[in-house]
Order: sequence, then structure tokens, then C-alpha cells
Amino acid sequence: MFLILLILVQGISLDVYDTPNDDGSSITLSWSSDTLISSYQILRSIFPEHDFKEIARVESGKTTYVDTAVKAGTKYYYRIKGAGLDTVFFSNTAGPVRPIAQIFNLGRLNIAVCMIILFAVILFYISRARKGEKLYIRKIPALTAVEEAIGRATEMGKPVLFVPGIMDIDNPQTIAAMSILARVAEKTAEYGTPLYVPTSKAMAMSMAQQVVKESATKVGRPDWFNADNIRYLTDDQFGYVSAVDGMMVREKPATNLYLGCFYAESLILAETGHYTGAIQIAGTAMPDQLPFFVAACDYTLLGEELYAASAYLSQEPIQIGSLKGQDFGKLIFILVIVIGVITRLLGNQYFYNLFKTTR
Amino acid sequence: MEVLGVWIASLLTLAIYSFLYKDNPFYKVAEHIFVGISAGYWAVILWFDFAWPNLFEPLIVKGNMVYLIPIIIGLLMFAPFIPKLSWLVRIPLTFTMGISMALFITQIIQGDILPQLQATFLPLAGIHPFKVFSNLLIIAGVVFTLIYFYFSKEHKGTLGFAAKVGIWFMMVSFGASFGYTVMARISLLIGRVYFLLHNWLGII
Amino acid sequence: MGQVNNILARLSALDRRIIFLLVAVAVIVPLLIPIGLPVDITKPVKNIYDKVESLPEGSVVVVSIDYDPGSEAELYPATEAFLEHCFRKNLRIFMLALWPAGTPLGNMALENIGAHYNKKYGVDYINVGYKPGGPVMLLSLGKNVGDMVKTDYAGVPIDSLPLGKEVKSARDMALVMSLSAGDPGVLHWIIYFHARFGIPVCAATTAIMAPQQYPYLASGQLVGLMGGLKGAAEYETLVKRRGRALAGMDSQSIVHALLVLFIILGNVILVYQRSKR
Amino acid sequence: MKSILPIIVVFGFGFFMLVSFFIPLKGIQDTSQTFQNWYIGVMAFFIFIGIFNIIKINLEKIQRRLRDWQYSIILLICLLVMMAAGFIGGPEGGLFLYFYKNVQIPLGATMFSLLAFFVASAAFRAFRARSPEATLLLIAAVLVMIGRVPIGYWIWHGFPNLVEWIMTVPNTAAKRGILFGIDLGMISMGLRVLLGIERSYMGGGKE
Repeated sequence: MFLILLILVQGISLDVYDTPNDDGSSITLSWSSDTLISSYQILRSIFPEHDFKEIARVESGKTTYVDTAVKAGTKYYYRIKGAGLDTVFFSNTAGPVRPIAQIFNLGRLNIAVCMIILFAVILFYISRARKGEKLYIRKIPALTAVEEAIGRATEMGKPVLFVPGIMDIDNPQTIAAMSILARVAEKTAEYGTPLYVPTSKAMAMSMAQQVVKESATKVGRPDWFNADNIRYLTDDQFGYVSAVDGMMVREKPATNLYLGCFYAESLILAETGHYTGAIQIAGTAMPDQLPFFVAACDYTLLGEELYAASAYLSQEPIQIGSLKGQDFGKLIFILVIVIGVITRLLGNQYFYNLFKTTR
Repeated sequence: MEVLGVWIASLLTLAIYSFLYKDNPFYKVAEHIFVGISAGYWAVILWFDFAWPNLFEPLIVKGNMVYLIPIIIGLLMFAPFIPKLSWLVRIPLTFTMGISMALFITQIIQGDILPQLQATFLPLAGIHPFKVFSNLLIIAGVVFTLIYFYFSKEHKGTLGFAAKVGIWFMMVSFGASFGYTVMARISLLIGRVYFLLHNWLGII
Repeated sequence: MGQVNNILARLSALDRRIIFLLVAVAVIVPLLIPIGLPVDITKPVKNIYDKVESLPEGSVVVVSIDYDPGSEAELYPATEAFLEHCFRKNLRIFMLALWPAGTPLGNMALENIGAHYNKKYGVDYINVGYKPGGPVMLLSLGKNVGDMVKTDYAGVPIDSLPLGKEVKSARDMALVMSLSAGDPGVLHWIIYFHARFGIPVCAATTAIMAPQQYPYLASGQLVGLMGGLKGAAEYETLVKRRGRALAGMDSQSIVHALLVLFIILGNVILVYQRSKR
Repeated sequence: MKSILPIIVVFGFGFFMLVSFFIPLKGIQDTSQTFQNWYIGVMAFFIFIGIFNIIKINLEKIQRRLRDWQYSIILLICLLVMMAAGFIGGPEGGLFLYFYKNVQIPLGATMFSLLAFFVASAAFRAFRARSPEATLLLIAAVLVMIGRVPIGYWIWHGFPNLVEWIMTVPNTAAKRGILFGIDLGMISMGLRVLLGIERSYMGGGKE
């Protein structure tokens, strides 16, 4: 009897608590054991002494279990039965624990703070830009090249090819590409130079068509717009790249613009364009693809410069405002990094722990 | 049938490689076969793996009317084919944008910004001197790269120097990416050559 | 001097088809006559191996086929090597695909390796096929698998399969392996699935994506990484399996050497032409 | 209506999803899960419309006898054959998988491998040390190319460690810096979309 009692207390030590930051629909159990146990039986009751029923079986190696079959507000007690080699081990009875619904997830407070700061900074600069304040943005060298390249195509009497990446319009890079496309379309419409925009997503096609059509109307050349030049080819990446390649070899555009979200097709496009002798300007925020654009194109917009370019070209207050807001965000990040490094150097972990996102 | 399949696969492989010589009808035929087959494949898989079990079966077989909502929103994608109603395409667009952007914002903070900032607070004491050096380099590299992408000031003086150092870091990382990509491309070629030599010709 | 000039001028105007031919030769010859260069093991690959070793028997590993035939050459050997390790350790596989054309590739690997270890479909492994919606789908999946998965890839109701019945949410998953060739893929498994549900994620990516994963390796958000065919060859070495990745490593080495030669040659021409001006 | 309704939709659903991230109450969580599931359902139609467009474009091409229209016939036949094989025999059907295995895999895999050749010619003709920055890129590239494959280990056993250092130190630093910039850009884009300031994705943004 005495022996069994000893095992009962020492075999498994169980701890239960209301899962933090949830809707009161679960209780978390965690236990530790220093004996060899092949499987655990988890028992639950609403009474401290009796009526314990099995609610789950867990294999060895696990030390936590989340009970999701609970009602918020009810008190629960837990016990664990562990099957050892030839003995059965019990844990202490843990509880009572009462799951409570939280209104705000405190574990995500740091995310909320970060989001609010970034939103505030961005909105602040957007509103300043909207009020007509002139906000400075440094010149982006690759952009001047875009206009020159369109001029060159016109002189040669050859078309301009604009590839807006291969992702759909839920991708911000595609959207940035579209605002650059608007400016490119204005220029080409003005000069009467054909502009080809092959797309890999149906929605990107309809968007590109609308953007180009509007630009043509804006510069008084609605007749220039030809919906057939803005085509959806295929969703398949390689089907698409081979079709665009074929297009380059057949139509021989003098200027190729690759702006948007690119994957493996970046090099095959840039290399084929190089082969056909086109001037090539690229821009993407896909870090994996930048090296090939840098290697094989005449100018490259590196990463965020793609968004900056779209702002710079349009001189639209909203875009410029957001860019300035993001700049401020970068200053905050630098500051945070410096503080983080220094506090850690001084042996203070508090600041470091503020950035924890997973329990 | 199996042998025929290997022959079809091999001939199509060679047809694509003929593009290396120049664009030609064989390549174009292969290209169009590929687009056609892939599109057909997508339709079938999308239907059987998702659209039927997750949308239409619950609606048609089980009569769960809630599933009408995503189907109707989805069908509005076809609105542009009726000129008068073409604006309705904005409903599925804004619906998907609203949801994906909102989730994106919270996830990028939770999954990217906070953990990556935290990972930059690297220890500089109590470790091997070379590790200190490496950690310093990482911290400096992150900061200077951020400075390169600072658009509010012209890159002159100290700022210009910092941006320049940022570019150096980026160039090393681009070089690394280039090296890796070369590796990727070669691997793909090896895969095809292996197929031709092994499955088709049976030499290896 | 005139002769050197002549050669370099000719070289710089070299038809690229000759370069193409040299590359082809450098791939074919080592495949026919293997050299057997030894393969070194890198830490990110070893990390995956150790993670799998540490999992208790019967744990559910999510294997996500986030690639299509375009990356089959790099990622299929990695798929087989990883599955071999899991099946050997008696782990159970829950497979899905974020890319539509991934499902049959995953099935091929499951059937090949599963048969070898006498694994049973529905009990030891399942494949629920392609699921659209990318990152948003992952959030739904982690919270309630049943919302996203009604049937397996062949249309069999998921509740009729023992393993399918058991995997209810992210809580029932021990590890995620994303075999990733782009978006949606490993990035979404990290910043959506891992960040929300805390399940460890490891990945086999195309080599092109590998350098981009290093910040996540450094932060611990990614447990381990197999980069490209070399990563797969390392894993094959670790699990002692002589597969396609190891067979290709000699060609890989020789072509790399050839390309380095090209770069050096190209730059010698540049320097020479500059000094002439 | 035409411009207000879309803004209400994007703002309404967007902000609900944002807020629901922080509020663990059951009703809110269940609703957000329902919206997510609808989203995935709608996304399926994005693919259907893609296929629909392929058919439409190629039919037009054939009708108007545009250049290379003959190939469009091949494309449409392949599409129909594949769909017939799949819908009649199911995705497990022999013929469907036969086409997948013997047509789609080799074509997809080969298309990608063409890049090996293009990368080689880019290495020879475009990859030049024109500036100190480019030189740095070049040196790193060469080190990685040699040190990451068995030949590097064979030349010098320390090579893999050197490459791993490049990957984990300068590469990680720069990639992380770039990542932060991109993340900020995406957040600002997302915010503008949710507020209805950014409407370009709806096409033009003006009525």
C-alpha cells in the first residue's frame, strides 16, 4: 500500500492550466516523468476525487496534451495513468482549472503594437503627401533608362515588350508593375510604338488591358490601344516562359521590360532577350532572381527600388507618402536592432523577449 | 505501351532542346502540346482534388446552401464576358484581396518581422572571437543593407559610404545566389540527360 | 601578339551553340564514366536528419509537394530520400500538394518507397492531393483539417481512412517537410503555418531558393534545409541510399568547373580588350 | 455602386480579418475561418477562368487565322484529350496518368533544364567584373560554385565550411536586410489596399 502510494505521487508529475489567449475552449496539460512509460491515458473529471474518465491516449515521448473538449467556465480535474514495463503509474490529481474566454490575445500584443506603429507612420506620411507637401525621393538611375529605352525602340520602329511577372494580382509586385506599366503605356502610346504585354494570369491580363487602355486615352490615343497585344498565355510557368521566348524571337522587340514578381524564368527571359539584342531593364523584389537580372540586363531595380520606381514615376502622393513611411519604418528597424544588440550585450533579456511570437 | 511512353517522352524532350539551335516547328508543337496538356491537367485535378469535394458536393449532394456563397462570388469572375456586368468582377477581386492582404499583414509581422529582428540581436560577448566577428558582420550587413534602401536622402558622405557597404553585402549574397542557381540549372539538365541515357537508351 | 588578339576576338564572338555543346558533353561524360567524388555533409541537411531521428515512432509528418515536373529533377530524389528515412523510422506521412501538378509525383514516391517498407495506404500514409488557396489554405488547414480535406486525392472520404481520421489539426502534426520550388511553398509554411501553429518546418528547396532560406535557418524558424540536388545527395548519403542525386554529383562538379572556366575566360577577354583600348 | 461596393467589400472583409487575429472569441474565430474557406473556394475559380481564357484565346486565334493558328488546334486537341481522359477515367485513370507521366513530366522538366545552357552562356558573355561590386559578386559566385559541390571538397576539405560561412554570414545579413525592406513595402501596400486607397488591382482605379 505504502509502495503504491509512493508511485502514485512520484511516477508522473502533472501540471494543468487554462490555455492562455484562447476562447476558453481548451485546457493545456503538461507532465514530466522519469520512468520508462510506453503510453499515457489521460483522465478527466469534474469532481476532485472520483468519476475520472479516459478522454485520450497519448504515445510515449509526448509531454503535453491540449484538451479541446471542454466548456468555458466549468471546473475540471485531471489525472494521468501511464503504462510502464509491468507497473501502472499514476500522476497527482491536478486542478481545479477553469477555461476562460479572453477578449484580447495578449500573446499577440507585440504584433498589434508593431502593426499600429507601422500603420501610423505610413498613414502619417500619406496624409502629408496628400496635402500637397513636396516629399523628397532620391533619383533611381534605372528609371531614366526606361524612358530612353522606349525612345530607342521607337527610333528602330520595333515594339516594346513588358512582362509584368508571373504572379497574380494579389501579389503587390504585380500591382507595382502595373503602375509602371501605366507610365510605359503613356509613353508608347504617345510615340505610337506597339506595346506587348503577355501575362501568365488571367486576372493580370484584364488588369493590364484596363491600365493600358486608360493610359492611351489619357494621352489622347485611344485608337492606339489594341487588346490583342495584351494577352493571357498560360498559367503554367514553363508554358508561359516558352511562349514569351517564342514571342521575343519572332517579334524581336527592341526593349524588354521585366518588372514584377519573377521566379526561375528570369534568366531564360533575360538571356533570350540578350540574344535578340534588346535593351533590357528589369526589376523585382524576388531576392533569388536579382542576380540574374543584374548579370544579364542593362539596368536592374533592386528589390524595393521596384516600389520606389513606381512611386517616383507616378509622383502620386499616395505612393510617395507610403515610400516615405516605409523609410521611417527602416529607421525604426535600425534603431530597434541597435537597442536589441546593446541590451543583450549588457545582459538584459527583457527587450529581446519582447519580440517572441511563438509560445 | 510503356516503351511507347518512353519514346514519346524522349522525342518531346529532344523537341524542346531543338530550341537551343533555333525556334522551329518541333519546338512550337511541343510548346503547344505542353500548354494544352497542362491546362487540361489543371482542370481535372482542381475539380477532383478540390472543387467537387469542397464546393459542389456539399452543395448538390448534401444541400448545404452556404456553399452557394463562394460559388457565386467565384462565378462573378466570368462577369467580364458580359460587358454590361463586367464591373462585377471587382467583387471577387476585392473579396480575395481584402482577406489575403489582411492575413498577409499579420502573418508577415508574426512570421517575418519580429522573429527576424529578434534573430539580429546577436550576442557579442562570451563567445569565440571569430563568432563575435561574424555576428558583428551580420548586424552591420543588415543595417547597411537597410540604409541602401533608404530613399529619403541622397547617398552622400557617411550615408553614401554606409549604402556602399550595403551594396557590397548584397553583391556577395547575389554571388551566392548565382552560384546556387547555376547548381539548380545544371541539376535539371543532369536529370533529363539521365532520363535519356537510362530510360530511353538504356546505356547507364 | 596579333595571334593572341585574333584568338580572343574569335572567342568573344563565339557562337553560343558551341558553349551549349560543351555543357552537354560535360554532363554526359561523367554520367557514362563515374568518378565517384566524395560528398560532404552540410549542417542544414544534417539538421533535418537529426530532427527525423528524434521523432517518436508513429508521429505524423506532413510532406508537402510544392513543386511540379519543372523541378522534378532536383526535388524528386529529395522526396524519395526523405520518405525512405521516415518510413524506416516508422513515421506516418500526411501528404498534400500546394502545386496542382505535384500530386502524382508525390504518389509515385510514396508507392515506390512505401512498397519497399511494406507500408499500407490509409494507415501509414495518405495523400490528400492538391489544395488551392496557398497561404490562406494553410491557416485553415492548421486550425481544422476537415475544412480543407474532405477526401483524399482519389476521392475516398477522408474519415474512412484511419490516418485521415486521426489528423484533425496542426496539433496532430509533428513536423512539416515542404519540398518547394517557389510560391506557394516553404515561405508560407514558415510565416503562416509555423508562426501560427508552432509546428517545426524543414524544407527541401530548389538550389535557386536555398540562399534565401538562410535567414530563417539562422532564426530557427526553419529546422533544416536540403538545397537542390546536392542537398538530396547529402541526404542520400546520410540514409545510405544510392539514388539519382548521388549519381548526378560527378556531372555537377565537372560542369561547375567548366562554368568557372567560362567566367574566367570571359573576364580575361574583357581585361585584354580594355588594355588594348 | 460600381466603385463603392468594391471598397466596402475590401475594407469590410479585410478589417474583420485583421481584427479577428487578435480576438480569440469563438464566434469571431469561426466567422474568420468561414471567410477563409470561402476565399479558397473563390480562388479555385481563378484557375477555372484561366483555363476558360486559354480556350477562348485559341478559338479566336483559329477563327481569325492569326499567325501560328495551326498550333492552337494542337493545343486545344491536347487540352480536350487530357480533360476527357481525366473526367472519364478520373484522376487515377490510366490514360490521364499516362499523359501526365509521358508528356507533361518530360516537357515540364526539359523546359526548365534549357536554363542550364542559358546560364552557361550568360556566365561566358554577361558575367563580367566591370566594377568592384561586380567583382565581389563574381568572386562569391565562383567560391560557391566550386565549394558547394564535391569537387570543392576534393580540392580542399575546408571549402564547404568556407561556403557555409559565406551563406550564414554575409548572405544571411544582406538577404535579411532586403527582406525587411520588402516586408515594409508589402505592409504599406496591404494597408493601402484595405483602405481602398490603392485600387490599381481593380484596373485603373478610376471609374
